Amino acid sequence: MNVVFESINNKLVIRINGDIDHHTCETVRQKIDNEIAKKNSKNLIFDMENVGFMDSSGIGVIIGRYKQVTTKGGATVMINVKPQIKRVYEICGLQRIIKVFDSLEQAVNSLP
Amino acid sequence: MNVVFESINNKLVIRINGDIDHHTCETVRQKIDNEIAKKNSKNLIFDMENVGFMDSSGIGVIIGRYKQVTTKGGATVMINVKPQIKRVYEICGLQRIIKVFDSLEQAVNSLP
Amino acid sequence: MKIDNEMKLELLSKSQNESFARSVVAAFVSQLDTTIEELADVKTAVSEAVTNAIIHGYENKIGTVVIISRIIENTVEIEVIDSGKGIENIDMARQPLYTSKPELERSGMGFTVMESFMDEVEVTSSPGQGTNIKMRKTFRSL
Amino acid sequence: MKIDNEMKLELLSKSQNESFARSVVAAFVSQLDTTIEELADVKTAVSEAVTNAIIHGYENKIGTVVIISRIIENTVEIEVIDSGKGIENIDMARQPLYTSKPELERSGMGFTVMESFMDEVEVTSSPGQGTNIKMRKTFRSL
Ligand SMILES: Nc1ncnc2c1ncn2[C@@H]1O[C@H](COP(=O)(O)OP(=O)(O)O)[C@@H](O)[C@H]1O
Ligand SMILES: Nc1ncnc2c1ncn2[C@@H]1O[C@H](COP(=O)(O)OP(=O)(O)O)[C@@H](O)[C@H]1O
Repeated sequence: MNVVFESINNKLVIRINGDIDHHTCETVRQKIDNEIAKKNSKNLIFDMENVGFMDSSGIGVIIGRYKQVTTKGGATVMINVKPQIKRVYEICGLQRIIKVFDSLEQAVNSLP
Repeated sequence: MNVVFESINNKLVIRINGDIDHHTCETVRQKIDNEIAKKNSKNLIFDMENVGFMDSSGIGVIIGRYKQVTTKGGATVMINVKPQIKRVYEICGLQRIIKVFDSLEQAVNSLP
Repeated sequence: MKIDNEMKLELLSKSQNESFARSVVAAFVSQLDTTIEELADVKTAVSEAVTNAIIHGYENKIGTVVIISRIIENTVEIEVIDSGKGIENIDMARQPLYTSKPELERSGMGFTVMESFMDEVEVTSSPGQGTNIKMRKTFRSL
Repeated sequence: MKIDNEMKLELLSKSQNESFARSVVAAFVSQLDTTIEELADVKTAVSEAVTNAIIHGYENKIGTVVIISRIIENTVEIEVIDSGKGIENIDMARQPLYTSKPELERSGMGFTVMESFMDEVEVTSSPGQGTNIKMRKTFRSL
């Protein structure tokens, strides 16, 4: 489990590598929160390309980060969402709050 | 589990696809014996390229075919042997009776 | 109903065993003819139930999680059993978004995921004794 | 010696479960830092012990095969247990090339493979009651 960050026009790209379940989500959460604090990020792009599996524990982490930046007026989007993750995302109602884009470019352009 | 055959200069090439354990070895045995009977083969080349796993049940099948053609004056060789299979092969003493070659060409040329 | 195959797995309630548990059930179910999506659904449902046993049932104390899986024709039945604290109000627990541990950023969607991905989910629980989640899914891909 | 992790798997003695059994143990052991070869060794040893329980222990009747695996630091301990016919003469059974079922083209090399691939193999058996194969391997790849 590791998390790699990139900043594009002040937007934080979060690339998670590995499964996101209850066992790994605490590490994911801490790494992201450190980076958000360090960069004072408002807009988040979750790149799910290298996430093979995610359950509702992962949804909890994503909603938590979403809430954090929303209070600062920011937004959260996702890219490269595989079918298993897409289904969990939909069942948990994330489509109402987090948009999924086909490419990093579209995701970056969608954010203020 | 399937087994594919090819005849090269009257030598029977036996390509096994899948794991060879006690569960699958009966099928492997039957298919090979049918083909040996049909072609009246004396010389056998086992191509292990697509065998991901083999245990001593597989060794039993190979020794059985070896004995069968040896009584007719034939020989048995192997190609494309992966490390796990090579170790089982050595522990079971097959190197004393069945040579391993690096290529199909060398295997074919080694047989009378 | 004839059981075609059956297995029972007992694990310690350690979070590192969550991925092991879901892989084992997926490997067992893969003897049936399923699509990749159906197999992923089963994995996800098992992950939810096992995680709940660990964090809610045992609350991070070490206990045993039992997983039983049966194949009956093209149906899989999976039970995830803990001997932990149990659930007081099952109807409330099954509500989407309900969680007793919001401080852990739980989404409260575990049961909803299980219900969406499996055909049936039965919950039996006694406070102080433990919880049994029994799920069924029939594969129609044949 | 502190047990770091432990699991118990119960299976029906069906030959289709042989590959399932060895994959489960490999998945459990993969929480340790092993080489691909070491993991393949464990898989092969488990395959031999489970196959023996099925064909020699239960002689193709349906019974339960129990597999227990423990992780203790960088050592794995694996027990494969059947409640089948048992072994009369363990020393003879362990001899290379000895098989009681030559008509099935058994190679008689199962125990030799287990002994070569694992660091220790202990066999306990009572005729009419069953057999317990306990194997240990320490991974030094760290
Ligand atoms: N095995 C269990 N033992 C005790 N309580 C449980 C168990 N499974 C679920 N619960 C209770 O049901 C609630 C809802 O579970 P769930 O929908 O999976 O959401 P979450 O795990 O995100 O809290 C939990 O918060 C917990 O109070
Ligand atoms: N679980 C078991 N129950 C009863 N007998 C066994 C068991 N395992 C091994 N044996 C006996 O030990 C012999 C040698 O076993 P092994 O070395 O694995 O060779 P093989 O399986 O090829 O016969 C078997 O032929 C059988 O008689």
